[in-house]
Amino acid sequence: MTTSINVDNEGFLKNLSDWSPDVANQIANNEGITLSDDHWEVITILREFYLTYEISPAMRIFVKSVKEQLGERKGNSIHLLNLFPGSPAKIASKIAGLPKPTNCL
Amino acid sequence: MTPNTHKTLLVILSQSPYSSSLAREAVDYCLAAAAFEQNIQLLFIGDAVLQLLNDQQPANISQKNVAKTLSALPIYGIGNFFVDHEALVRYGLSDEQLCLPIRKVTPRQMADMLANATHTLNF
Amino acid sequence: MKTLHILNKSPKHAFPASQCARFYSQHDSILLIEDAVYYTLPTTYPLFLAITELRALPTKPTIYALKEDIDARGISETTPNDVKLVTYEGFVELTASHDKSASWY
Amino acid sequence: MNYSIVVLGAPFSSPSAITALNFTQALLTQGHTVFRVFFYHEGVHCANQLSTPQQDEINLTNQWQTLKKQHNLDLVVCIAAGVKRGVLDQSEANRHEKPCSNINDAFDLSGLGQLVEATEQSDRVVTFGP
Repeated sequence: MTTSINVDNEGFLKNLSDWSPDVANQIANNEGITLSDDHWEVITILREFYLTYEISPAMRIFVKSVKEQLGERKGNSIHLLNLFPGSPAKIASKIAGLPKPTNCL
Repeated sequence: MTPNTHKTLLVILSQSPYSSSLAREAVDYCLAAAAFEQNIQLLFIGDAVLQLLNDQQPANISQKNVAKTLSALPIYGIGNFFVDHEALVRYGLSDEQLCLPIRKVTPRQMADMLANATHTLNF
Repeated sequence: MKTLHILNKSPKHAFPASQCARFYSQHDSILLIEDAVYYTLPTTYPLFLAITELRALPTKPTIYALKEDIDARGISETTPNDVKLVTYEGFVELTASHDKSASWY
Repeated sequence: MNYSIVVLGAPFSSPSAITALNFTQALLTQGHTVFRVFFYHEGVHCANQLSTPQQDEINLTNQWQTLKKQHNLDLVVCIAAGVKRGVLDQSEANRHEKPCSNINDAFDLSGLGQLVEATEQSDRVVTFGP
């Protein structure tokens, strides 16, 4: 589908303030993901993490945060990989409208 | 890289939160050290105690909130926070104004921490 | 464990010198480089030694200054007798003979 | 002994960028090894190959490059601190849709993990403050 959202060459939002649930759906579509409730509960956790700490969590901390809030069954890297195949922290952050990470670790 | 528990790294922070990007870059370093499971101690001295004030609202000076990111450090596994007691007194700060659980130390204790560290990085 | 304390800011900045003094343990040394070599001037050197924590030490601190920075600034004639001048070679030797270095700025 | 050097000062704003270079040269002359030189904070500007001082002024970027050729130094620029200040390699320039890159190829952009590793692996860590 064609999208009207303003993203960069890696699909990250150029202006973080553009984010809305609709925009998240479009970013997810670009990644070949259709957002379900399972996705949304993770996206909500990520956004809360970002609002609280103003950083995007590293993968290990991402898993830990999901585990603390949703329990063992969902707070593991397999579940997150299933939801956001490839690189869960990066792709989920992109859909959640978090800043593009530096190529850091 | 294998963590070496015999080495202790003392990170000494001395800058106020918004005078330059050093405060921010120091936190970034600590987050990276935590990711590699390094044994680090954080010591706030001088103006750096002002980084700990938990009511910072720097959006209108177009800065990111240093206290918010500092408060993520315990989740990353860093738990050794020390503060120069004299600096707290100098600025009249009390524990409930601070964003991290800290231990107050005297100059003698700070000198000992430095003496016992393997390396120190000052930011 | 011995620490080499490195100071690089001019006497107009009181903070780095006072911190260096507070963290000074017996057997440590202080090295003045860059604008901190202005501490060796006849008017500022007594002020440096008068920093409370240095004054309170049981033995006088060992103070070195980087010769290249002293010469560059035209203050080589007035270096106090108890300040030891070192070249970059000596700077390296000091870092090797102390267990660690701490830079105060 | 095995050293790592941390450079926090930028050319022309702080003498520490030059002090760090002189110190590193002296270290190598005396037979010590340098595990890594890490450029952080304003120190990342040392890697900007577009920096063009007059011919009778020191060109720190070139000097580091020469020292690297002689001693195979590992010169690492913090990627987050570098990119934010406009020190980019080609891959970061592409990634952030910038018209050009400017890092001297003697330097590598990498993460802060490289500084963590440097403190872990070195006998001595010497910081040159901003």
